[in-house]
Amino acid sequence: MLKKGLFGMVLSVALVAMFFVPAYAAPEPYLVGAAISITGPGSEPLAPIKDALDIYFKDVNAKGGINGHPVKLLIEDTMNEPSRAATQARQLVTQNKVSLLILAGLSSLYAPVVQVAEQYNVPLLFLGVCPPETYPPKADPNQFCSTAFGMKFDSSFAVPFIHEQSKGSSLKLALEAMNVPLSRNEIDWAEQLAKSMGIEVVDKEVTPPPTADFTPFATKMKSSGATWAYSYGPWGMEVRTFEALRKLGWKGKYLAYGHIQAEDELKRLKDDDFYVYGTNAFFTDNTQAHQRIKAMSEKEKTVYPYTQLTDGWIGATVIEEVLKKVPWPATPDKVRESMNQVKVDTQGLKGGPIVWTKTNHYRTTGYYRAYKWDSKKNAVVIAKDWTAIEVK
Amino acid sequence: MQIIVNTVVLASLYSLIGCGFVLIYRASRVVNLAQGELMAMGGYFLFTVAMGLFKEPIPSFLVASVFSVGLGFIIYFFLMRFMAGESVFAAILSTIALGILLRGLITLIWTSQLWHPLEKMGITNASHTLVKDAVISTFGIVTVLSAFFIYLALFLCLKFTRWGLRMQAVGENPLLASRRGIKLHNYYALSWGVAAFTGGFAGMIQSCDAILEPGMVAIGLKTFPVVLVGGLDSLAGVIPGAFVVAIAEVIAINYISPQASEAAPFVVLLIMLLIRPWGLFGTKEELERV
Amino acid sequence: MAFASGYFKTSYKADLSLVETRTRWLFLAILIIGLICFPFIASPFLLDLASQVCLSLIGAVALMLLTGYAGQISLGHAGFIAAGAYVTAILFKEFNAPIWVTLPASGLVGAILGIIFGLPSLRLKGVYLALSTLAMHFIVVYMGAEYESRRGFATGIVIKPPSIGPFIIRDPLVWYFLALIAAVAALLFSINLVRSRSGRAWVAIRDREVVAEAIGVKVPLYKLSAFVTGAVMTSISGCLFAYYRGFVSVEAYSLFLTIQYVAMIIIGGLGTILGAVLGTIFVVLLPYTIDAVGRALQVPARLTTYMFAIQYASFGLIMIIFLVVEPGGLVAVWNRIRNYFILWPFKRRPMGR
Amino acid sequence: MTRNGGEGLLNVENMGVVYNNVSAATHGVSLKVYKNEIVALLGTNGAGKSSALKAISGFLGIDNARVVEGFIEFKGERIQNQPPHAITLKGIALVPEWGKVFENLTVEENLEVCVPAAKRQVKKQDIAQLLEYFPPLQKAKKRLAGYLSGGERQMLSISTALLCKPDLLLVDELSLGLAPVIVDELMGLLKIIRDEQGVTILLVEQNALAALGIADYGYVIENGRIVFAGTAGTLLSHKDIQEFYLGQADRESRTSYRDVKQYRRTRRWYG
Amino acid sequence: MDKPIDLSIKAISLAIGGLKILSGISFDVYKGELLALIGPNGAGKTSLLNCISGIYNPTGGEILFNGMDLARRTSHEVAEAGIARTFQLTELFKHMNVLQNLLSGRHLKMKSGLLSNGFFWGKTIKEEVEHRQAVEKIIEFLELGKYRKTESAGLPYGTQKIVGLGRALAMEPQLLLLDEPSAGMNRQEKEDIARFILRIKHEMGLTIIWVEHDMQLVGDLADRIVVLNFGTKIAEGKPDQVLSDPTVIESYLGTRAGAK
Repeated sequence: MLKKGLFGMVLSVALVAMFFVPAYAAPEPYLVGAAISITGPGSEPLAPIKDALDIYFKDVNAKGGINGHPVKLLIEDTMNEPSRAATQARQLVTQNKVSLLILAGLSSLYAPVVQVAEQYNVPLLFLGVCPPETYPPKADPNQFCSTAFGMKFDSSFAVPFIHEQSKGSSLKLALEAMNVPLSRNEIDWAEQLAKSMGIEVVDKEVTPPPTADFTPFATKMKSSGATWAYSYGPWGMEVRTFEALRKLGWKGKYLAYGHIQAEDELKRLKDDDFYVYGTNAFFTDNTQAHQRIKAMSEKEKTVYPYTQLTDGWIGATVIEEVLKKVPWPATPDKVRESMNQVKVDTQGLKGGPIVWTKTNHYRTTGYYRAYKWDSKKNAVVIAKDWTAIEVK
Repeated sequence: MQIIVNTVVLASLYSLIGCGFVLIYRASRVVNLAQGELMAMGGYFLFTVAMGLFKEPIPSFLVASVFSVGLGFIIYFFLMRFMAGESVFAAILSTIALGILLRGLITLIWTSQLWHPLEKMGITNASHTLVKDAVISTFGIVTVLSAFFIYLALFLCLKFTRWGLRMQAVGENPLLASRRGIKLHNYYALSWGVAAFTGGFAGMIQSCDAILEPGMVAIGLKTFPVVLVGGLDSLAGVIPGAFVVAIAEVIAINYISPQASEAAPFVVLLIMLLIRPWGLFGTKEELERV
Repeated sequence: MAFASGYFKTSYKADLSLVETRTRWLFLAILIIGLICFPFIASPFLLDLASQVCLSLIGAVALMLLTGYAGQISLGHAGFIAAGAYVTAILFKEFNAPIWVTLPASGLVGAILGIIFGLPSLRLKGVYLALSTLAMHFIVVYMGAEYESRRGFATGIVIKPPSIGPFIIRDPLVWYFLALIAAVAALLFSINLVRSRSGRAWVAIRDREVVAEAIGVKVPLYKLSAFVTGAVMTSISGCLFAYYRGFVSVEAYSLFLTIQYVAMIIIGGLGTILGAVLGTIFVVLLPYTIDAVGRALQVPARLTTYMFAIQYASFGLIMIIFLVVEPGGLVAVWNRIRNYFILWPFKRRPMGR
Repeated sequence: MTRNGGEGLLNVENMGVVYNNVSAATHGVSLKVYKNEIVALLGTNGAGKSSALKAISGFLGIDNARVVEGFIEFKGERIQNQPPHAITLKGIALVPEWGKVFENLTVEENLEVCVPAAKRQVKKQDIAQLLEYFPPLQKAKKRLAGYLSGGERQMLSISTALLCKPDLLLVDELSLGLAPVIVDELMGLLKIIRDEQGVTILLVEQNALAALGIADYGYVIENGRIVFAGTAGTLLSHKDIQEFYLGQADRESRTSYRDVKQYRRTRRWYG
Repeated sequence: MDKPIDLSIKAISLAIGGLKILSGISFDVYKGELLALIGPNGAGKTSLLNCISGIYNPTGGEILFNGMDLARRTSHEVAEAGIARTFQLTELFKHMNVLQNLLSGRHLKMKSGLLSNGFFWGKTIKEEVEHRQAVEKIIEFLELGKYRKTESAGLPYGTQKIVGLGRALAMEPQLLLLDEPSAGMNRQEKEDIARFILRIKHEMGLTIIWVEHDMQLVGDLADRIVVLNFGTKIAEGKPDQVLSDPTVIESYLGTRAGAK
């Protein structure tokens, strides 16, 4: 009995005490708050971002920081829960006084976190995925985006690419999206685009998020007689639909958006007709930046493999570039000011620099590249090199 | 034709997951909401074994099965044992908490990356043409066959062995069983072990046939419509239940709207509760028990 | 009564009063002053948490009435919250309706849903009822998702802060007091219910349905009324939550939300209003407490990914420990602590439960 | 004190059972059962006899109760607060009230289930041998136990308990809900079984008349205390027992319920 | 008997799951009388009580009470008609205290609705006070004063049964059904029960149907006795006459009782 009472008392005391533990008191560093989906459903493309940020800024701080000040990352795990993300964003802004907020989470987390950014007037940088509010002609003052994908631009590369690849043969296109806003909107746009280019769209599938078995969808796509399929959504859906199609004996070609897992997966699947496209260069390029990521990742023993760190690394480069132009002491306003006119050299990780202006918080030009597996060379090869898409 | 094959494979998968649920429910009247997590754990065990111990599929499957059974025992002895005699709601909540714990462990040990145990074992998932237009993958066949054999084995065990007989007795009247010298804990643990095995086995096959990711726990939600349509306490009912749910899902995908396929099993569940709440093969008395 | 060794009541009416002794009045006064002063000393983050506790409390008390008092198990609580939130969102988006329209409308839709959710309870109980309400939850959320995707609200529905007359409710301080008032109102309403005719009828149904009917309680009516009361309160909390958060999206109303509410009443202690209060505080604060512990441990950056996974798992673990170690819930812990201090410095505990 | 010249089997000494750490159900109950005896424990509902029974058979834990005082000794071994299956394996088998059987199993399966693992040598012929005592069961071997009549259920219940090869058979409220004729038959069977199989039997009964008909020794429990103890003959001839338990005192000599003590007027709470 | 008939049972039969429990039972209950229902276990006494109180709906026959047929009514309709009952095993609401248990018996007499309860305004307060007074009278009548605020699960067995009786009385019924009120009680408690039953009959003038096992109690108190066996009525009449009836002795009281 006494033990139980003690248990309760210790617990309640601990509960109360935890809230009065001073979190972070040191004022010197640049404070950057990040709400990242590290655990919880749908976190697999987002969790590696944390790894990349960690190793990048460890390196930066080891070299003396930015303008003589270290960068302190305050990372919270949203578990992909909207309310939790909102509370954490508020905590980062009001309690930890960060001057830049980062969000890497599913699209359902935008609204709550944007609210906080607006309320406290703090710039918000999206990593992973980002909302159309950052696009020109009128970008939201507080929202910025350095991510790989961008709604309505990705398919502007993908659909013409399919059109081009299928020259000379009949083209029947099947489309697939997951029933999450981003994926669905993009596929709707792709359908519109394809029709305007005279491509015959024979099937469009929208899969619910927790699908156990993609075979029914693949069956429908196959029976529609498609020669090409284009899938835009989480990697799991894209690749599982492809595998389901192959299991059913479908012989067509398949284009998917290349998420962070794409490079390793191309090597696993070894299928000549499986194409991926994206804005990041693969490690086959082996630029200096790639070598650095690989070396740092191996040194720091990151949780995720180095091939998945490019997105986060680019985000970190952007942050460094922004903070460099922020005079000490850093405030949200100064950071925003700096972000409104920044040009980030992506060092070969992308096809070109990321440029932000006052009215464009996405980038002025998007660069896309397509990859595929070449079984003759037994290697991943470029199917179409950097193609610039103007963002207007 | 292809649709029928797909439905059979899906139904086999559901019945594999569902039978563990029914076993636990029958033995201890505990509703296990962590069935999806047990399934995912099976997949992850297979992956670990395939990566670390053996490269061959059969020993990998065997060792992973042993791990699954062990997990079931551990869950029983470290958690569910204490929930005996608590309210229905508390027992449900504890299985939910167990699910959260297991999901956390999965992210902790295997991170949230996508894995492919098949690749580690160095085998491929080839397709076979059954009849014209109907194709089935190797692991699709494995799903159907293993569902068949596991059910056969369970039926034989429950019907003809001492253990089966006693399991039945424990489920029917634990007090009396315990008065006759039957060690309740052993039988409850056994039911958890077998449930973790059947669920885990489904997870192993699923991870080979598709992919291994934490999100696969969501399949576990389908268990409830499956078992309720069949009858909560009826092992035989799981199979028709699984078929009804799989068919409802396929129909929703093909003829209504793909998103409806998520809600369709639950609509089926509600209709069932409306017209025959004790399920196709369940016993009516069960309604009064819970 | 200067040297009264006890507190004697002189009328039946006095026996109905909620706060019985002077000491209790004193404690209550301290509590009220504390709650009023709290936002002026707390950080915005703590204020946010406090508002969340208050808003969640409405839903938790509602579930306590439904499950803890009337004994009707529900796993569809997130469905009610979603309903309230979606009614608010749809009315706001389609008709630009103000809060004094959306709030009662949420309540009304909640009432209708309560009847629908409650109908199975006339035939089913226990696990069956729980699973039927779970199914209802999926259907409600599915309808919300359909609306979202049909209308093309890409990333959830954003709702503007509500305004009463010329005042726009936006300030966290105002929200705190609003949430506090709403929570206290819900608490008082529930306490009154359970100590009068309807509450007694519910407890009668929970404890012994056959006997309840034999003393003249219309069992179906009271089961439905429990569902309706719970649903109305929960939908209203859903509406307030939607305004507070400023957005509505399907992902926020997953099964996990239901689990949290169920955890609140079970960890708090079934069958007591105090349990709902303690449980809500515990469950809402737990993840952030775990976060704080994680942060206080100062794990090297490399290991934080694992730390987050451990934090995720420990939510489940702590719930399990609670269920195993203290099935009576926080109320039982509270009573022990209270008895300890009441008796202090004497060691003998009273022969009570 | 030895009775029957037999050696002691069960010895309950000064046992106190407490529920929920609070309410005491028995205070200092002491009773002894010797080998080969039939002992009856008599009392009304709530007198504490079922608590005593649960304590002996290990079923207190389910009701959150414990033996807090005294001890229960079986074959010289302390068995209080042990789990039920352990006690069963030590050689105490319980025939529960209401003839509880596994209703969805057949009579035969009911019997097979109850063979404890430790005593596998019990074979089919043992079952057959046992069934000779109960001809109605033999006929109903393949039937589901749920369809048996009350008397047959009790027979099945007794035979399943006997299959555990107990040294001590606890019989709880055998007479409950059965016609007096069948009660007499069952009691007779119990006596035969005792004589032929050498089992010791502890009967826990409300129906004192039926129990004392076959018992060698009897205890009467009231308000959680043993108030009388003696041989069946002594008890049967005791005046109070006759009046309160056997209901056979003549109407003239006892007080009528119509002439009960005067009503005490208590003060109302407030005016 | 020339007293007016209060309740009339006509050819009641009941079968559950193919099992015949009651077959064609008929008898009348007169106003203000104490009618005891006896018979061996399983004879259908409690089932008959359940039929009257609406828990079971009999498969055939009529139960007439104040010109209303109760045979097809639900439990709460029967309660509304003015019939209260107690239960064999203690069936108190175990998490309520004695006061609340008794107040719950006033459910039908109270009229306040859900909203009024929730806001606890005028009507509800007035009603709560009013009915509290009524309940206090019952507490006084049954001498339960010291248990007023004790949770009923913690009460001694005998007291629980008396609270159950109190809850039935709180309904202010015309007809009271008692299901073995003295079961499992010792002599002292039985004397209390006897006293209460007599006072209820004389002071409140209620008609009582009383299922009982204790032949002494029945013999001493009952005005009339109906004996059931295997679902049929085998005797009816004054106590002396019924208890010496040879068929009753043979089928119920047992020959041994007389012999020894």
